[in-house]
Amino acid sequence: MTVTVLFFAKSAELAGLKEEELVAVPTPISSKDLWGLLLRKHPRLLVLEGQVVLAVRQQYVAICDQVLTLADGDEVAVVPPLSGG
Amino acid sequence: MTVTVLFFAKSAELAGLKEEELVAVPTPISSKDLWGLLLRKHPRLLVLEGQVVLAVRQQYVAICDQVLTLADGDEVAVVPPLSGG
Amino acid sequence: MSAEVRDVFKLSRDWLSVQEVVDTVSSSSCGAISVFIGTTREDQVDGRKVVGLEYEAYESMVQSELTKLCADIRTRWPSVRHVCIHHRLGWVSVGEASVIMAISSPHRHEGQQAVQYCISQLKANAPIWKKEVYDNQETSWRENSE
Amino acid sequence: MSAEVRDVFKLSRDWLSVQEVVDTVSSSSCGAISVFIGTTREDQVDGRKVVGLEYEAYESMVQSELTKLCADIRTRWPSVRHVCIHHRLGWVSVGEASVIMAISSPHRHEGQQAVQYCISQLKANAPIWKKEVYDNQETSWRENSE
Repeated sequence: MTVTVLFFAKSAELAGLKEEELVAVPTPISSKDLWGLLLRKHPRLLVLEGQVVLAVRQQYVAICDQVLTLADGDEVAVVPPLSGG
Repeated sequence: MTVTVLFFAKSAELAGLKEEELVAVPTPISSKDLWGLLLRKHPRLLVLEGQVVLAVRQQYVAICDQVLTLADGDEVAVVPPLSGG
Repeated sequence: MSAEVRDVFKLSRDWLSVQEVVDTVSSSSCGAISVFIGTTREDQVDGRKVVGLEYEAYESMVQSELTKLCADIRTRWPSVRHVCIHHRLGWVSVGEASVIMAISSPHRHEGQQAVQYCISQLKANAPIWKKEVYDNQETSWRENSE
Repeated sequence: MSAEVRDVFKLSRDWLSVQEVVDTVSSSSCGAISVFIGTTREDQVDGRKVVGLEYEAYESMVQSELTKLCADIRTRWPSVRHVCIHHRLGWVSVGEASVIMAISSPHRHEGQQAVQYCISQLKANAPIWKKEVYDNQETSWRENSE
């Protein structure tokens, strides 16, 4: 599958971009393995490990064994610790 | 003593005035007796009995045996149930 | 950061401005402004419709009661910075604000608690009265239940 | 009295207007409008002075998270009438509002509780981020503690 990855806040600074297409993503895939794919492309994201979660189709997903079923065009966001308000 | 009596809200409607001088008020006097003097001048205030308090020099005083020492020019207010806000 | 704090009260026969009340408590040392606005509700009472409220006050004593109230608030929540309370007098139509209060504080919890306390104590202790005015011209003095 | 209720959200790069947020929730069936304003505090962090904050958001997901939050609020406090939340994005100078929320309700207690819950949940769940910008040009991404 090809998904669109959005980077926000510190993750955008570390990755050096705000958005990219991620191609040939296997599905189903655990959120941990999806995070692993992102780390391989952007090793500097490692400093966020343990603090970051993902959002898949605008739903928060912890980085764990949870299995995700992805479709072409799905939006995946890297979500560092929130600080709104 | 001569004190200035202020009437507010329903007490002003019942007394038919907002302010008057009350002359020859004995001092010390209990708040109950002071209320009694006001009732003699304005018998229609009786409908407020049990709900009203006084304010003497801008301090609330329940109608009871509490003894007040008055001075000439003191301000006494009739305070029906509050409804600010 | 200066130690100056402000307690500002206004009894007004004009429309109340929430912007003015908020600006009065604004402080660069504070991260939170908590605000309460009391408005005239369109009530039905015994089949009569409320069209507005008529407020009156023992004005000088309102000032002294609110001064006491602010001192009390500052004892309970010492980090409270500025307090501003505007209250309408005279005629207030349905839908208009009768009271606006704002409190600034470094963090939000103390300000939110202080505003709740402030409106409860104002209703209990400030010598202010309102009568409801109905669409059939009748009126009725209200009494705060709390 | 109509059954219509409004949930209004705005992400704005301009100055936020408390009057606009309050007007959005105003209702003649309500006696209370509870408001919270979050402002940028002039902090000292490790000897550096905060001059402002830079906000960014996952805008479409903010809308969906706030929609869920309002549904949650209406389940907890069914008498809540209208909810309006405006949040700044981009550069916010010290002293300016970064978030303004207002909730109208027939009586004050439910609205005051709902506003406290609303700001706590917004901070916990809305995908919004800020970095502090210091007088020496350094920056630091923040993290809500709650």
